Amino acid sequence: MLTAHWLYGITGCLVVALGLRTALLHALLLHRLIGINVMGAGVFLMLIAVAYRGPGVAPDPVPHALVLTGIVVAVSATALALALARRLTAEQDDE
Amino acid sequence: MSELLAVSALALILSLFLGLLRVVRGPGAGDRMLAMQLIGTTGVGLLLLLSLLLDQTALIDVALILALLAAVAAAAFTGEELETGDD
Amino acid sequence: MIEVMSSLLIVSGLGFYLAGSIGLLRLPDLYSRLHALTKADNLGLGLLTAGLGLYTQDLLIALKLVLIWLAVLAASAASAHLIAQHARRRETQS
Amino acid sequence: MTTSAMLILDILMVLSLLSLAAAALATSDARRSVILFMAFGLVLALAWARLQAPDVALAEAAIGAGLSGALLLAAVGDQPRRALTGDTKPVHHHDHSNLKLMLEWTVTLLCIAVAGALAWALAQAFERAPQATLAQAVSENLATSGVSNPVTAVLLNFRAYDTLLELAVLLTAVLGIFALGPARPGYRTAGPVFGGLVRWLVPVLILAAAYLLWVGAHAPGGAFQAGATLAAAGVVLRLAGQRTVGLPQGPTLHLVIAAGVGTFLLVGLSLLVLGRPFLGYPPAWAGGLILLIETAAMLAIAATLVLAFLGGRPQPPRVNVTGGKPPAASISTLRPRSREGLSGADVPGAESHKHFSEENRQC
Repeated sequence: MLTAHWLYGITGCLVVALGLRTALLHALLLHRLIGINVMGAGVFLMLIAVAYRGPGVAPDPVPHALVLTGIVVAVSATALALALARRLTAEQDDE
Repeated sequence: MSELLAVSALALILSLFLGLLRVVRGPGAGDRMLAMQLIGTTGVGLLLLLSLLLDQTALIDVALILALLAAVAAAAFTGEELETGDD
Repeated sequence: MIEVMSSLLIVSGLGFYLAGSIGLLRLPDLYSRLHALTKADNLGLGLLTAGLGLYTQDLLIALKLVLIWLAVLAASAASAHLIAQHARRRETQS
Repeated sequence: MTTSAMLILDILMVLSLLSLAAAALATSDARRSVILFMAFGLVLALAWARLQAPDVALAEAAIGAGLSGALLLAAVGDQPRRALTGDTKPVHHHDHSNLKLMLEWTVTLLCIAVAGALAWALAQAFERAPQATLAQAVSENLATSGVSNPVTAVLLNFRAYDTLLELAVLLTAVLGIFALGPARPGYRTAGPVFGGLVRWLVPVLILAAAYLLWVGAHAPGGAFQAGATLAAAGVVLRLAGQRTVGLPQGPTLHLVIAAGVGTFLLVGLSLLVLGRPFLGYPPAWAGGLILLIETAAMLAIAATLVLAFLGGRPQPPRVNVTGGKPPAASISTLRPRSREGLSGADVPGAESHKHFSEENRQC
């Protein structure tokens, strides 16, 4: 019985729920953004947990590649969102 | 010896957990960043232990990157931004 | 013999780590916590890398371990200074 | 003994992850939230290491624990207590507290349902036999891929299309950031301690990036990790008050940003002309072609992430002289700029001279 992948996988599910709740409910843009990032991290946890094959066995490389791509895309999407938020503030200040 | 490594890893994650308590508690942002430095160093130690325990030499590279990027995070925290206009 | 030596080094390194973490939790303010932090960085990781290097008996890995220790040493000294300076500046401003 | 120690380690790790995620999202203080999120990223990197995903751990150590924290911290410092951190257009109906409570409960229940559905999907995935997955196909074809690290083989050979499109996504993000206006004003010039840190950290980060790029063919590493590490060097330079942060200016910069997608397409189309499938490398050349694409991708990723940290189009050294700017830039250049911006604007050599004198003062 491999417990590690269940442990991390279920944690992933819970982290997704936590992030999703903040992304939907929080009033502040930055917190929503962090919520979305946390949600992404939860998905990554699930994927890596699925790839895990137990100690001493080579894990599945395909989810690893997916997560690697996901991390880089997430950070650039966050940067774009932050730039948008900054522009939004500047526009509101001008009014 | 692998028992010793496993128990050491356990001790380090306990140490990390204690450091995390300080990150959560604060009270100031400076206290949190200081605690981040400590858990960064603890993370480096844990990665080194795991690299031997799981027989994955690559984790030593991860430890190096983590050590270098911890300094980047501290620099980002303390960097003083210039004012935009002259207000 | 080497195994005993490396175990001893690793365990004493862990002691400094735990002392650092407990100090970070128990000491009253930022500046005294700074003091706890340096023990973990310098001695904790130093002893741990020494122990692990001795254990692996691999020159390349031992070299990398020394490199990591030096990086952490230099980085943490600078960043602890910067964080304390930052906190001090905040204090004097307000 | 070892297994039970590992089990306790796993439980502590998982508990840290959950409590850090909850704490980061529960607080309404932006800076606290960001620092807790950085701690979350750090523990996540350890979790990837524990789950034998060293490639992912490398990327997370560089991005999750470092770069994205720097990005968010810069954003917090950017607009203190404003749109990002103070309230903008209200999302909640402040005056209808009953309605708000109902909304909160509905969303919470929805999130619990999502978690349940995900757990069910996870159980399905775990039940599938490992042989039925793509892992088998990867290990069977690894010998012809040109590299021996399976993750690099998937990213740059078997699923090269995905990586090409990912680089296109990054390019789109940069274009979006460019379109939104000029970069933030930058940082005060580093003091002696920070200056000392920069002097060794930047070269070491660049060396580490080169190492990761090279080692990626046969061990964990590759373009993404190397690009992120290289970007960290740029971020440090920026934080130390450097304006150009080592990025090239003008058309060369555009070339670097497009290098990832461009090289990828060029290789793919050349192969088409030679009668091979798009991005179907001949096994004999695969190693070299992958290294070529990865080098270009590393430069593009690093430039993208540094520009993401700048938060906009980098300011040209001479703002006033060049005409015909796009509207967004001209609006902002009309505004009174900081003293540094003005002094650097008129005299072309002023910028470099200023840095030089400041460097001298540090010594």
